[in-house]
This record gives sequence, structure tokens and C-alpha cells, in this order.
Amino acid sequence: MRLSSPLLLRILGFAFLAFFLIYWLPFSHALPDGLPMRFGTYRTIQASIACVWVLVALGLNILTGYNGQISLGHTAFVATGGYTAAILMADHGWPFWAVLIPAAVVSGALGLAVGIPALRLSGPYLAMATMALALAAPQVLKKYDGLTHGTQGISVRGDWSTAPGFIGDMVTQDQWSYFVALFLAVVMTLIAWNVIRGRVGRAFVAIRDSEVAAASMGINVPRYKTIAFAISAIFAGIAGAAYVQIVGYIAPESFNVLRSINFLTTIVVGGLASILGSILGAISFKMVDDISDFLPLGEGPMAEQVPWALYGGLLIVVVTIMPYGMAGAIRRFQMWLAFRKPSERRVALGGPALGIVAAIAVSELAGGSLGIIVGLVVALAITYSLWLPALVRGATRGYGRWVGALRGSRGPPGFVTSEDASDERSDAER
Amino acid sequence: MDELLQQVAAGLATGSIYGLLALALVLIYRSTTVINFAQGEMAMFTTFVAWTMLHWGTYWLVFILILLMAGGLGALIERVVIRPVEGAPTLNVIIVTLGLFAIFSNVATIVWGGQPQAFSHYPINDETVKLGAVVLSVHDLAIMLFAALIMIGLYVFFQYTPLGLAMRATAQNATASRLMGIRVGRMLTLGWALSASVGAVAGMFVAPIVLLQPPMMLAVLLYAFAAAVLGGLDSPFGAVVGGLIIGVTESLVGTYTPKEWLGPEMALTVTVFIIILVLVIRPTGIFGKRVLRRV
Amino acid sequence: MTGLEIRELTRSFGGIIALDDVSLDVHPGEIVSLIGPNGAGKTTLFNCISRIYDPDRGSIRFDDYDLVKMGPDDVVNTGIARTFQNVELFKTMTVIQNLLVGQHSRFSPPLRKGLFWRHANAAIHAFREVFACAARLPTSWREERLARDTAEEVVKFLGLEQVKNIPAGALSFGIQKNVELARALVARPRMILLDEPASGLSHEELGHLGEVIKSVRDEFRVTILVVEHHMELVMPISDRICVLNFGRKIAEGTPAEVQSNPAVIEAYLGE
Amino acid sequence: MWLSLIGIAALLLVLVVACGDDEEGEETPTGTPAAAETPTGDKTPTVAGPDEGITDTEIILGAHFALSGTMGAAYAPVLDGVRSYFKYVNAEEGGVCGREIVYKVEDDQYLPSGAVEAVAKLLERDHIFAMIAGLGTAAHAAVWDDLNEKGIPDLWIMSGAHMWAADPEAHPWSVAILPDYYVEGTIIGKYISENYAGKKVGFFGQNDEFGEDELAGLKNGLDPEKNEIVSEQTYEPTDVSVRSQVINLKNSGAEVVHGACIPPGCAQLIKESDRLGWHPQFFIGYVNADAMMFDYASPELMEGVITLQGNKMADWTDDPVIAEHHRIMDEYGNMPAGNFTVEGQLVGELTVEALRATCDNLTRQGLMDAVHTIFDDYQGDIGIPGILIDLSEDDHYGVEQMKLLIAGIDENGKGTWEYFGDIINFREQ
Repeated sequence: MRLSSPLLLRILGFAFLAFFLIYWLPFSHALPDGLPMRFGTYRTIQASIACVWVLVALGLNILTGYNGQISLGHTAFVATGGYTAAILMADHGWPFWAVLIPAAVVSGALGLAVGIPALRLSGPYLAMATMALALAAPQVLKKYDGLTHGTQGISVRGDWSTAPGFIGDMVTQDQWSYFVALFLAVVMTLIAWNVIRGRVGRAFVAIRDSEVAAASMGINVPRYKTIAFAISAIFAGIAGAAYVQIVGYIAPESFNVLRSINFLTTIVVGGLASILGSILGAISFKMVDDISDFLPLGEGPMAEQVPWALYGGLLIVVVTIMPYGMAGAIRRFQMWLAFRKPSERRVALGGPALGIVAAIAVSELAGGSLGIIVGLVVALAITYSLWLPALVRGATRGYGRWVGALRGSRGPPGFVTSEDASDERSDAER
Repeated sequence: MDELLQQVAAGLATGSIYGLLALALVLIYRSTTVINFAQGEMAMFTTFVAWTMLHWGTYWLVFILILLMAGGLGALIERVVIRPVEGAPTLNVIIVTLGLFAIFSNVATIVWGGQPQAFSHYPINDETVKLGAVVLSVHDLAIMLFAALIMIGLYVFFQYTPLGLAMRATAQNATASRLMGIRVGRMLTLGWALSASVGAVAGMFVAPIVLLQPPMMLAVLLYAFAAAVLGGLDSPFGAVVGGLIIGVTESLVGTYTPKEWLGPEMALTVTVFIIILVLVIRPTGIFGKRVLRRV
Repeated sequence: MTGLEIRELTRSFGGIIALDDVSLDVHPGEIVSLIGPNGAGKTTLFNCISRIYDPDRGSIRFDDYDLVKMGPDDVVNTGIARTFQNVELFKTMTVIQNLLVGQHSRFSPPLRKGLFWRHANAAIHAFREVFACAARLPTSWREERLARDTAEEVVKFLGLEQVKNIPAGALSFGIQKNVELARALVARPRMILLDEPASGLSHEELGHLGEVIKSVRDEFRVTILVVEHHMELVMPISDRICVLNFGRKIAEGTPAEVQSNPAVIEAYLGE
Repeated sequence: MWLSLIGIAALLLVLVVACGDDEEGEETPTGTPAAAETPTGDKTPTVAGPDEGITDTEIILGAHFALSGTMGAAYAPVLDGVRSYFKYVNAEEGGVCGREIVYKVEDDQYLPSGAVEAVAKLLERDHIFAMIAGLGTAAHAAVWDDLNEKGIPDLWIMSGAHMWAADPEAHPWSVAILPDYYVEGTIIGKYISENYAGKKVGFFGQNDEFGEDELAGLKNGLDPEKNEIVSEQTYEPTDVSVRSQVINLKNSGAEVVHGACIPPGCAQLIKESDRLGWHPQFFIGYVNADAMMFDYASPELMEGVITLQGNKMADWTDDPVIAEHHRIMDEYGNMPAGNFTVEGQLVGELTVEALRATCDNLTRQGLMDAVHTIFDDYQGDIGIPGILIDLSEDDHYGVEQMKLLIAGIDENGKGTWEYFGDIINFREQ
């Protein structure tokens, strides 16, 4: 296999990300032998669930981002996978590793079954048809309780989910679940990567861009659209199984329509048609829960609503100033960076890199999150002066659009892709 | 037979509620080709405002006022948050409406609390009208009347008034409309304003039934979305008919399917699968226009 | 190797007859032009050949294949590639990626006869394909490498090196047309349908395009059927010209014959 | 390229750090390892010495609760009742055992996964001593096994599902407070068979475990000789209208209807049946025993509707306990007093009682021992006289006695709930 250098660097980048997730997120000290764990159970569980959402987001992005088919029904696929796993584990005593394949297969089969009628639909019509699945799933699960245990839900605790042998002595259950979820997330990211970069993924994108042209290239449009649905559902099914491993309980109420809609939000905020975007979107969505932790909310009766109202506002701002999500913003930053002087570039990137190293060092030596914060403040101080123009430009571009809109003076709404491409070209010309 | 008629009437009564909010969705879809997921929450919000105002004024005065205020709110939203993403991919606009959803539902909870409130001061009382075995309340008839009036009004507006034609033109091809001298921005603002007003009517009628509470419009919104899609998103007539079909189907499925494996628990499921079936046969809804693409 | 054989092809759209009993032969190695005023049915004929439209009546055969019985995605497998009038590039993909998609059919399974085998084969192949892709099996990256090499070759041939890593949507119309030609070529077809390749080109570029088309025919050994109404382009390159008007074939012959045909003159100059 | 990935990582780091004000172990004065960090392989809860969550000045309690999201706000009054009572105890009674009660509540959005996260956070960050009033059937079902394995007292579960107290041996740390829906169904079934023998019974229930448990209970309580269930109708809490179901109930000829519904659904049931000119005897679940019902459906329609309760009504302002409750809510609470806040205060009182009895042995085991011993036919202030709470090692049902309530109209035309009949003991059912 010939590794082109960008690909190699990307793999390195992902390895770094994975390392970061394994090492940094749940533990500060790699050895779990009784050393104090800075990011303890709560953070571990949160990170595990983030991994589940990453899986769903990857699958949904393959379908919606790359293939252009909207789905508001992904909780139905997650629930299918989760229930398949839970039933096999709780009622038939299968071990976790053995249920992954059935969970993926059953969910994928449902995806195929949905993909076929979906062929004729597009846009809001497809959105409605898939949302119907998410609406129907809880009812179906409650009604046919012989198999699904109905409203009781299925509690899956016991040997099936614990870490094998000596590993079990080293890590707690939650940490083990985290490693399992992380492993699945990493493997599935690689698979998604391969699918997208390969012939199948190109066919998906071709269909999204022009069905007619895709067909005349020899791409069987209906077949690939159905395959996209099935692949997407397989990702969601595996996510469901991982969910069961982490939470240990699944019920019809575990997933609702709003969560389905949230998945879509996740990938748009992260970046459509971007694997990195799926990951960033899912993780940042999980982090929204934490807004309340650092807001001085008090104990008012409705204090918990405040962060969610803010979240709504944040969503609007993010989508407005980053039309291609976080991944798009990063691409744009890269673009900006590419036309800096090398000295500037070194500082702009070296600063944060140094800062991270400093942060790690300080926190390892001194302990506590204070060290990380100090290190980051230093890092930001170094780089802020250089990032500032870009930040201001990014902000004013959004603001300019906003002001223009208020004045009603904006020109005809162009196709954003080309507009953006021209933006980037003008960047290139400078 | 009586039972069937009763169930159909019940379905029609519920369905016209869906149809009412579906009309609001269609209005926005027609001017911007976006599904406004905040539609229900906007209606809930204006209904809460109306409820507060009802302590000071008479119902019908408040009703008119709230329609105007809702229109203003819709216009403001279009200008401030929708305009900056105009021209962005459709999904982005949908996400913006989801952001609005979160803002409205949470702000309403913060301001008015989460407890259900009785929507008092409601002048349309619970008197009933008997037509054979079928019993309908004045409230049901009022909803149906409003749904029909708004539907006809919108039809006439879009079909025969210059403003309505301009709005349709805008939705179909903004650039060309602009070249023809249509103030596209104003059309979009107007679309949102109108739609918020229609939504406000729906909110005013839903609140007495399900009690006034922040989540009250969520289910209505989902049903209305289904209704609009079933009818064909660009057709006001389709929206109402779609709503009625869904309402009646749910009633009948809940009553006449075998209880062992379907029954009322599965009414929603069966209904949505019927919708999917209809969509597979007619991919742009019953009354939707088929769009052909030329190469 | 009989080339393209169109017999009595008829297609109407709600009362308007777009193609009326059109018969046409294109022999291997020829450059045939299809001309006629706007709305004459040229693009409809193309769309019938590439199976975007179903003809109401008539037959289209290419070599041993009966195209009418095929789906739009099978056409390229028989050896016919095409370009589009208004450019149907994959806008978000770079030029190279467009050319990789263009080679999709190269690694598809060969066409099987018989309904059952076609579908069974397709299902098995789809599964294998996804698996090979997901697991990045050697077969998949070997194909990938072959495809990349071919794409680079064609890029060089058509002089697209400068733009090869730019998203197609960001290119000028003229270059997009060129990329479309490249995308048709990478499929290694035996026949190419060019739909108005000259639109959006300047006068000098027209001459160059004629050279390109000829050299494409010679280098890639393909048969070419062109829809065009720029006579400056059509006349020098065509072996034969077929003239359509209101869906009917009104003339066929060498450029000289057609130029002097009274019916053609009337169609173009009359009114 | 990879440099920018480091940039991303930095971004992530900022996120993580900004979000996590993780406290180090040294902030807990006692050096005992957090229970949360006990490997689960070690199944036997080892609890000794002053426990996690008890400091020299504070007793830290926690709850997972639906605070946000569509379902959240409706249950806020219960929480506010608990919280206000704890504040009142801290301010006016000097806390418990010389310590202040700190009540930490984490949002779970009514989701099982949310509850798992919330509980992990409570145990690890807030170092709670015990879980008080965790809300929601599905949400709590996801965490109670874990709480029991770790040996965290899981008191006063805010859900009436049948499973909580059904097997106290398997879940020795979990104690329910709300009366069991199954038992409620049984009582109503028995009452119907005794007082409405021969009449046809209809059932109207929410399509979830609430409706299911109530229906099973109703079937259990009805004497098949005397009454027959002629129609079982279910509705979704999100249903816009339940008229279709009401028509079916009416057409089935039911003369007595039991509604396992929450207030909006029950109000619709009663209003719709009135529109159809159909007035059967209604029974509704105890969650509806609140004066708000007379706003939702008019007092005239409500008249004669029967439900159950065991607490003093929030509008009994003449009663000193309720008057005091109103004062507490005014001074310390954020919401107006109602039956839900009264229920919250009941939970608060029971907690404080149990803690007081544990002062000399402030451990989790000690708390459970106290819960098992002091609530021996315990008469609380909040409960009406004769409503006794009885808990022991093998009885984890909280409120097990209730009295029937019937809706009436007072001289001012306002609706009131009136207790009638004898106290019914759930234990005997």
C-alpha cells in the first residue's frame, strides 16, 4: 500500500487523537493501579457515551453528509442494535463480543429495508419517512413485549460485560466499557474512512452531487443509496450495542425523536461530509451537558433550562458563522495558515503545541486541573496575537452577513459552495 | 355504523388541529423551502403570551393582538436569525430552526414554569352540537372553521393576489424573482410573519385541549409535519387534508385493528407506516407537485 | 463490432413529439455529428441512448447489446460514455476524484445475461465491494492505483494538470467541459457521446477543441457522436452529419452533402 | 496537516478542561477511597467509618432528576419541596447532627444514559452520602443496580413502578416512597368489586409501565364474578386528543372507568366524556390528587371523581403542618405550595428523621439500619392521621396506606378533594 504523505499524516493525526482520548480523557496517569484518577468515573462514562454518539454520527454522516439522504430516524437503528445486543446478552447469555455482529446485521437489515422505499423520497419527504421510524420504535418495543420485555426495559448486568481475566483486576467496569467503546469508535472510524476514501464512498458523493451523471458513470444509483442506508444503520447498530455495554440498561424511553433530531444537529455542527466533523460534533454535543457546570445558575426552579436556552443560541451562532461546521472552520483555518509566512506559522502552531506540552507537564508535576489551565493560558497568550486577525475576520464575516441581512442589502443568495470556493481562491491569491 | 361515524368525527376534529399547524409549516416551506421545526414552539410561546395578556383584556381582542404580535415575532426571527443563513445549505437553516426550538421551549419554561396551566378565559365553551350519533363541540367546529378559512385564504392569496404570486415566485427561483423586481427579502419576511400568525392560531386552539405547558406543541408539530408531507408540502389544501387523513386513520386504527397485535397502542405506528406507503406511491405527497430535473 | 444502431426511435413528452421515427447508424471509428435547431430532439436522443429516458418505440443497439433493456448505469458497461450539455460534474469533488468516479464501471463486474444472474451477481458484488473497501483489501487498493494512473494519464493528455486538485465546482465553465470529456475518457469507452462540447468556448478555442476531438478519436480509438450547433466545429471534424428538425431526421451525409441539402438550409435559414 | 490536528486536540483539551472542574481526592477530609472507585469486582459493599459525603459541617445528599427537556419542568415542584425543607432545617433547626444538609441535584433529562452519568457525577464529584428521591422509572432502573452494588442508600425513589420494593433482598439499599401503581390498581379493583358489583369496567391508561402496572393491579383486584373489564384503552402522553379512546370506552358500555393517567390526560378523559354526554364513575390515579385538577377540568365535571392520597392537602391551610409548609415554601422555596411540594416535604422529613436517628453512627449502613428500624408504624406530620409508614429489612414499600378521596364542590363553587372511607392498607392487598 502506497501511503501518500497526507494520508500518513492524517493517520498520525488520528493516532494522536486516539491517544489523547485514551490517555488524557479518562485518566491523567496511565497506570490505573490506585493512583488518583483526575478524570474519574463520571468523565469516563461521559467519554464512553461520547464514543457511542461518535459511532452514530459517523453512520449518519455517511448517509446524510456523503450520500445526501436525510435521516431523522437514527434512534430506531440505535435501538434495534441495542435491543438485539441486550436480548442476546440478557436472555441468551451471549458475551458482548459475540453480539456485535448480530446487532450490526439486524440493524443493517432494517437499514436495507428502509433504504428501499427511501429511494423514491428526498428532502423533507425522506426526513418525515425516517422520522416515522423513530416515532414508531418505542411503540413497537412496548407492544411486542414477549421479545423486548416491553416497558420494563432490559437490564443487562453481569459477567457478560465485565473485563476478562487480569484486565478486570486492573480497570473498573466503567473504564472497561470505555475502552470497549473507544475501541469500537476507533475501528469504525477507520472503516468509515476506508469506505469514504474508496470506490464506494466516491459513488456516494457522486450520487449526492448528480444522480444522472453518477448513473452514466455506471453507478447503480438505487443500489448504492440502499447500501448507504445499510452501512449507516450498521454503524448505529454497533453504537446501540456499545450503549448497552455502557449503560447496562435499555428501555423504549432510552431514545426519543428529539434525540434523533439531535444526531442531525451533531453532524451539521461538526461538519457534513467530514469524518473529523462527526467526531468533533459528537464530542462537543456531549460537552454541552457541562455548560451548567460552569455557569453560576443558582437553584432557581428552572435554572437547568438556562444552559439549554443558551445552547439554542449557540447552535444558531455556530451554524451561521461556520456554515460547514467545525470541520469546515478547521479547513478554513488551514487555508489561512497556508498563506502565512513560515515564521508566523511556526508561532501560530508551535505556540499551542508548546502550550499543550507545558500544560501536560505542569499538571503531571503539580497535579490538578489548575496546571492544565495555567498551561493553556500561557499557550493562548503566545498565539493569541497571531490568531486574532483570523478570529476577528471570521467573526466579522459572520457579522457582516448579519448586518447586511438586517439592512436587506445582500446580493442574490448564491450557491454557498461556489461562493465559498471563491472565498478560498481569493485567500489563495493573496 | 354510529361508532364508525363517531370515530371519523373524532379523527376529523383532531386532524384539523394538525392541519392548522401544517398550514403554518407549508407557508414557510413555500417561501423558503425549509421545514421550520420551531413552528410549534413559537406557537406555544405566543400562546403563553396570550394567556398572560388574557388577565387584562377580552379574548377576541387578545386573539387579534396576538396574531399581530406573532407576525412581528416571525418577521423579527426571519430578519435576525434566518437571513444570515439564507443561501446556506438547507440543513443549516433547519438546524437554526432547531436552535430556535431550544430557545423558545426553555425560555417559556423559565418564564412561565413547567406546570401545565388551564387555558382559562376561553370564550368558546364546551357546548356540543349533535349530528345524529356524532357529537362535536363548538371548539371542534371553531378549529375546523379556522382551518378551512385559513386554507381558502391562503389558496386565494397564493393563486390570485400579486403578493402571493410574488411569494411563490420567490420560493421557486429567488434570483430570477429578484431580477424581475420582486423584493425577495420582503417576501421571505412576510412568509415568516404569516406563518407565525397561523401558528399562533393553532396554539390558541390547542392550549385548551392539552393544557398550556411548554411541551404542548411538540407532538402537534410532529403530526403537522407528517400532515404537511402527506398532503404535499407546497399545497395548503394538502396540509389540511393530510391532517384530517392522519387524524381519522389514527382513530380508526386504534378502534378497529385487532387488539392482540395492534390496537390503540400501535395507532401512531400504523398511521406513520400508511404515510410512508403513500409517500412511496406519491413521493411528493398527495397534492404535491412533482419536480422534474432536466439534464 | 457493429457500432450504434438506432431504429425508428420515437419519444414524446405529453403530446409534444421530441423524436419521431429516428434511425441512425454510427460505425466504429467514425465521428458523427448530430445537428439541428434548438428543440430538435438532439439531447433527447442522447438521453434515450444513455437510458435516462425510455423511448416510446424503437430500438437502440450497440454492438451486441440491446440498450433499451438496460438501466442507465449499464450503458457505460457496454462501452458508451457521455458528457452533458449543462455539465454534470461532481461539484464538490476535485478533478482527479471526478476522474476516479468516471472509472467506476472499469471495476464493476461484467454484464451478465439473464435477470436472475444479473441481480444475484450484483448483490454478491456489492457485498464484496463494500467489504473490500471497508477493510482496504489488496484488491481495492490495487484497483485504486490503476485508476489513479489512468486518471493522471488523461489529465496529462487534456492538459488539466494545473487544476487537477481543485474542486470541479470552482472551475470555469470551459474547463468544466474539458473535465467532463476527461471523465468520459477514463472509462475507456468505445464510444463517446459529446453533448455540445463547444458551448461557452471562444472562437480560437473552437479550433483547438476540434483538434482535441480528433486526437481523442485517434489516441483512444473511440467512436464519437457529437451534438453541436457550432458549424465551425462540426464541419471540419465530422465524417458524417445527421440533421434533426422537430424530432425528425431531415438529412444525413457527409458535411458537404448536408451543407447543400435544401431541407437543411430551410430548417436553418427558413422560418 | 498534523499540526492542525494538534490544534484540534488543543481545542478538545480546552473543552474538556473548561468543562471539568474535577476535584482531587484530597478535598475529602477523610482519606477513604471514594466508593465510586471501588472496583465492581468487589461485590460486597465495604462500608465502615465515617462515610463519603459526611464532613464535619455537611451531610451531602444527591438526586438525579429530570430538570431539563420536555418532561423536566413538570416534576420540578417535588424537587423544590425537598430542597426547601432541607433549607428550612438548615436555617431554623441548625441542620442535622450538627451538620448542614447539602442537596446536590443532577439533570438526567429523563433518560437512562443521563441518569447513569448523573449518578457517576454525584458519587465522584459531589461525594454524596445517599441518593434521595431519584426520579423516573426508566432513568432509575438504569442506576439502581449500581447503587446497590456500591452500597449507596437509595431512598424514596420517585416512581411507583412495581419493581422497586418487590424484592428487597436483591436490592437492599433501595427504598420506594410512592405507592406502587400495581397496588393502587388492586385497591381500586377491590373497591369497584365491593361497591359497584355487576357494573362494567373500562380502563384508560398511559402506554407505559404506569398504565401497565395499574392494569395488572386492576385485574388482580377485580372479582371476576362481579365485574368484567369491557375495554382497555391506552393513550400516549403526547397524544393531542384522546377522544377516540373515550368513544371506545363509552361504546363498550363501561359504567366505571379507571384512569391510569397523568393530569393532562385525566382532564381530557373527563372533559371528553362529558362532551359525549357520558358520565361513568371515574377513578383516577393518585398523581392527580391535586387541586390543579379543578382548573384543568371544571369542578362540576370533576365532582364525584375518586382518587387516593395519604397526605394532607396543600389547601388545608388551617392545618398547622400545612400552614407551616406554606411558610417554608414562601421563605425558602422558589415555587408556590401545592400537593407536589407537600410530597417533597414528606421526603425531606423522612430523610431528616432517618439522619437524626443515625447521628451517632453516620455511615451508610447506619442510615439504612435507621430506616429499617425507626419507621415502624411511623406517623408523619404530612400524612393524615392513621397513615403510617412501615419499613423493615424485608419491607421496602414506603407509603403503603392511603385513603380514598372524592372530588366535591365547596360553598364558593370551588372544587375540593374530600377524604372518605377507611384507610386502606396496601400491605394487605
